[in-house]
Amino acid sequence: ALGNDARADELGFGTTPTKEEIAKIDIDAMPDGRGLPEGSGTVAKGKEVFAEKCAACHGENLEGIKEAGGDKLIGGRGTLNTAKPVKTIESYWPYASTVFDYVKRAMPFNEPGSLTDEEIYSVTAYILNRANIIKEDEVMNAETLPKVEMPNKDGFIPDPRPDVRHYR
Amino acid sequence: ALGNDARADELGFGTTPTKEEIAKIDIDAMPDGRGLPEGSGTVAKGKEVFAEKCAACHGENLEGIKEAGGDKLIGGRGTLNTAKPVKTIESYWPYASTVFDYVKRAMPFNEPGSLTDEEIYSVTAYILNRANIIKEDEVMNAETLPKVEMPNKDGFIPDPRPDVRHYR
Amino acid sequence: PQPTRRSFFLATAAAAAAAGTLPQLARAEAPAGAIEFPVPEDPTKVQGRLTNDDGGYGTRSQFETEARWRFGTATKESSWTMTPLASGLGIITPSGLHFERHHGGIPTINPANHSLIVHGMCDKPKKYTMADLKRFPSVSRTMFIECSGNGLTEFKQPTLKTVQGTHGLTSTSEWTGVPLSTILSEVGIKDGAAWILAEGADAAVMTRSVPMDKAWSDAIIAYGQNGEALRPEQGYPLRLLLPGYEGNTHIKWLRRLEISDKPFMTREETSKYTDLLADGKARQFSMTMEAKSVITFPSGDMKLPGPGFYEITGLAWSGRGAIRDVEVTVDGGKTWNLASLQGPVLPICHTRFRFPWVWDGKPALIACRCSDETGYVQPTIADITAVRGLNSVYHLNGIMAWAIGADGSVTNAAHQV
Amino acid sequence: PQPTRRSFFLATAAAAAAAGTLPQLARAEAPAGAIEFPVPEDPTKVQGRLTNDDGGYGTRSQFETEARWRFGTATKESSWTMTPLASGLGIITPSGLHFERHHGGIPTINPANHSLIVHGMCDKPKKYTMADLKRFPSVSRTMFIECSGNGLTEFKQPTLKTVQGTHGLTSTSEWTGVPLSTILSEVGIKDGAAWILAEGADAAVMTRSVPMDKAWSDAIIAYGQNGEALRPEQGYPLRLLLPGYEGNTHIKWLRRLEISDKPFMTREETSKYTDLLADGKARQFSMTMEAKSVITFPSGDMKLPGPGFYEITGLAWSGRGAIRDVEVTVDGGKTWNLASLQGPVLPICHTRFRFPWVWDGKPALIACRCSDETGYVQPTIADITAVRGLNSVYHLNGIMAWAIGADGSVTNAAHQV
Ligand code: HEC
Ligand code: HEC
Ligand SMILES: [Ca+2]
Ligand SMILES: [Ca+2]
Ligand SMILES: [Ca+2]
Ligand SMILES: [Ca+2]
Ligand SMILES: [Ca+2]
Ligand SMILES: [Ca+2]
Ligand SMILES: [Co+2]
Ligand SMILES: [Co+2]
Repeated sequence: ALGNDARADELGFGTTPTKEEIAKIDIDAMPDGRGLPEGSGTVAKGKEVFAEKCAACHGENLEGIKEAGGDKLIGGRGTLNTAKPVKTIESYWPYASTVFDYVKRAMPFNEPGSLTDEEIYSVTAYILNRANIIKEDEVMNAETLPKVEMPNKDGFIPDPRPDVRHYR
Repeated sequence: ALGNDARADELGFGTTPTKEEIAKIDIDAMPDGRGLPEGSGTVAKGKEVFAEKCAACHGENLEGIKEAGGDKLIGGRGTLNTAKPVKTIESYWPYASTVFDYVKRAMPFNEPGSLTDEEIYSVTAYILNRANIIKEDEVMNAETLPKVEMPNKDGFIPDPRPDVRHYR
Repeated sequence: PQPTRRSFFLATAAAAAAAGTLPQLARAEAPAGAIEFPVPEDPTKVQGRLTNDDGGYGTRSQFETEARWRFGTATKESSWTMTPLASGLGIITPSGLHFERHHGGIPTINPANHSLIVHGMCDKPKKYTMADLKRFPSVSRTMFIECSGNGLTEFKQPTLKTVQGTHGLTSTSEWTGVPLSTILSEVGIKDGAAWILAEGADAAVMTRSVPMDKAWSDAIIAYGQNGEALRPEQGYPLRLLLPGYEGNTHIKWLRRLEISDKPFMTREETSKYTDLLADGKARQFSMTMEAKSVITFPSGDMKLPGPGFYEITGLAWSGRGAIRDVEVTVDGGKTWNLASLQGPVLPICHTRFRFPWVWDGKPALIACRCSDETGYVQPTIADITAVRGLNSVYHLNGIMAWAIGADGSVTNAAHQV
Repeated sequence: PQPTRRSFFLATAAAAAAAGTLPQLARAEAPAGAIEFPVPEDPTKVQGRLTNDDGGYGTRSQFETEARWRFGTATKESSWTMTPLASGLGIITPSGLHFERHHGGIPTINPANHSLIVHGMCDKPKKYTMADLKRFPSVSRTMFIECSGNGLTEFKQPTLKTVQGTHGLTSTSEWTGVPLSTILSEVGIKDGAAWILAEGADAAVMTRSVPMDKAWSDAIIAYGQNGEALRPEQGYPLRLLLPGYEGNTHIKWLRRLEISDKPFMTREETSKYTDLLADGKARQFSMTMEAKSVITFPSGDMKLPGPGFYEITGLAWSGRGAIRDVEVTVDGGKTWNLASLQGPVLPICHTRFRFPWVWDGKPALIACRCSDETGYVQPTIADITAVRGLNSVYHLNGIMAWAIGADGSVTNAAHQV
């Protein structure tokens, strides 16, 4: 439609991305499992991956290494309502999918995006096992991971602010 | 006065400059002669100064040298109301003081502020003489320079804008 | 593997020397953002630098030294820098001094190879090149962005010395881009869509979930900052702007928007950027930056030369709209006086306030508090921690105070007003 | 005797190479204002540049190339550069791209050695250091400065190709400084004072006479620009601002104000910056920049890729106050349509306008005209030359038109609307 009322219409710039173009960057994983890729991983394999690709920054016992900036990944249960809360995957993270999602996009820090999906499932399984969230023989994949119940799954509430209500 | 009403008072920051401090930078010369320094200059001396310090950029005949950026300084009388107006000291400038003032502050372009007051009076005299505004034997100083009548002294009018009066 | 500022300058001097054009170096090195030029004894007696010999894009004076300050995180890839608010003037932050928060360093992106893909719960997924995006109607808005971690060191006690450290994670620019609503109309949003994942093209592939109503209301896909392209540190070539939301949500180097029914629960909105309360529960999606203000002059680590008149000045801002008023106290909160606001007072924008003061030379406690157009009044830090406890990291918008000693020295007096 | 941009860069590369840190150079040289960094194939797979390795003051992207353009005057000391308006966004001009007009180059001034002396017809002459001036109450104002020579090539016929050439002698910044009225109060003006000489500390020792009523009303002695110190090209460390007056009067590197009863009749207000009429008389002290507007997109030397939707955009400004409206024609002046104005619309400030347009692919003549809060409507160039003749150099604020060819090419069509 020509003429200056065309703004009401669709402008239509841009192109239609191919499925492959979308798939290549549609890397997120959601709590209900949407976005999780095929493949699977084991705790045993994850132990190897972790030792080789993660331990240098996060510590052999997942305790974190301050100087490397690698966060502590496990522990801290029961500390959230104390004066010294320890926030880790184990104590704080509400969804297991976030471990897969974040490792896939950002870890290992020195080689982001370098792991295979199998390695990511595995290292996720390993961390969750070391966090006493899944058993040693549990296999992580698009079906099992969303079913993992995280200790702090009910730990989040919506934002009630303004919570200090001084009004004029 | 302390208290937040002090803004109505004088704040008093800054210091009082000495007479010398002011004199050092109070270099302007006004049409009525205020600001013109002691000393004087002749056309003859000005001819020498011009040849040595000005001609390279303004031309031996004060005709201007385009590539040097040095303006044409004389000529152009009677052209202001034509299709090719030639604006020079001779044809356009309303006050002789401006020649002294400008040369003192900005010329010679490659060594601004390097001339003595005598040199400036002299080169001013020389330009005015070449412009057929003063005679060859006239001496320029704080008394004579303001009395020089420039050809275009009545050439300027106040700004009447808005001169195109389309209003809504 | 990049030339540092230092190697950059030294090399310049060396090359100039080689070319026989070495300027008289007054000092070893010009500050970042400047080039060292010789300083003539009398600038009226020699011609100055040649016009446009800077290549047509100027630099600041070699005598200006303020710089962003990096918080000492373990890595320089995941780190942040703070704007030197103390030297700020007016409301615009110079683009070179805009605060930063990176999680994977600053990517260098060729805009010709960059695109934004919009997909998910929509009728027509789209891929936009930068040229495509610039075809759409555009909008500009002068607006602050504040990191919700601004002030995190001050929750429990006064910690950092300067206002740059306590408040420097906020900056204001004039941003330009395409309203996100235009793009949502173009792709045709499906029923039930409620959240959008915004994703960056940096090494952290940074992601946040954005509520759909925010996306429709005032979000902007920005390519411009202060009259030119975004700066690399601010997301060049493309950044999502969510006016009034915490800085982390303004995804930089934006490459993807996925429309969904649910939030994506990314690491940045679960592990980070959630507000842990005393009872162990944590608030999530606490997006809005509430009204806040701070005195930038006089401020920490300065020294007043002596009693007399000073213009107290600072900034106020609110993620909920325009600042309505700013009050200043010079007696530790006993009395509060209205400051004058520099116009135009824009919604969701730094607002400069000024207040005349005559210091009598005795110890003084100064502070400011603002209110915004919703009527909300900036609370004290104690008010906030009374409700939220001491374990929160984000969203500290409490009143900041500075103590002035009899010797004119200014120190952090957070919690004292 | 200064390092050029080119030697600057080449040296950097050489030094980086020497240090074994040579980035993969995609091109020989980064544009002015940028540093060349290596471009990774996939920025999500490698960490980006380290935070604050730029020394705490950032630079623009190496992919942004717009620059000021120098008009080919005989010398580079007395010359001018024009702002690349075509790539501008919003209303702020990046400080590095602010237009310039120098008469003696750009002096390098150490602010510690700079002072302003105020003297003449006053009770208490004063000398102010920069520190003194910063003690006074300050004010900020976002405002355009336009050289009255802007457009001088277009009086008789269309001449320059781009909007940078035809209109680039105008820029907008947020300026900060001391109201001149404050200083006048401090020194105590004597009866009969009517003019002030403002004088710069550059090699031209630039001077203009300023009417006393302007000095009292809204003049500012500015030390700040866009949130930081003035840029050297804009008068660092001190500049006089006379809102709405021609740019030449905004004396840079300000060192002296002399109060007098009469104007000083300096070269810049007699030989130059006077408007010669057809009858040989010349207007003097024609200070105000009248309402003006120009379309910056599409504009000269661009090429539209094909028929379809375009957002026409541009700038409007008036030295007499706020812009009231901007109209756009796409049919050579037959019909005019209101454009939308980007808020806030500030007095004496660039105002961004936008107008949606669907180009049918046929040759078109587009133009804009504005009106300001006084009701004054921007005239045609013919209107102006009908009154003033063709010998004026300054103050051309007539309507500018662009012709769009069937092939999408855009050319200067001044005088055609
Ligand atoms: C070279 C150092 C390094 C290596 C190797 C590394 N990490 Fe990290 N990791 C980091 C840093 C630094 C962060 C914090 C990044 C940030 O906050 O921006 C981090 C954060 C994390 C987090 C988020 C923690 C939280 O509480 O939010 C997880 C999970 C994680 N890493 C897992 C891994 C895994 C799994 C690997 C190996 C596959 C790995 N990391 C390898 C340095 C490293
Ligand atoms: C190295 C070149 C150079 C030299 C030497 C030089 N000038 Fe100039 N002169 C210029 C330039 C360039 C301009 C224009 C400057 C501008 O417009 O910013 C100029 C302008 C002038 C003007 C103003 C003309 C007008 O129409 O506005 C006068 C008068 C003048 N010069 C006089 C002198 C005198 C007298 C001397 C010697 C004492 C001198 N000049 C030496 C280059 C030079
Ligand atoms: Ca997805
Ligand atoms: Ca004088
Ligand atoms: Ca500074
Ligand atoms: Ca939050
Ligand atoms: Ca650009
Ligand atoms: Ca004029
Ligand atoms: Co309370
Ligand atoms: Co008419």
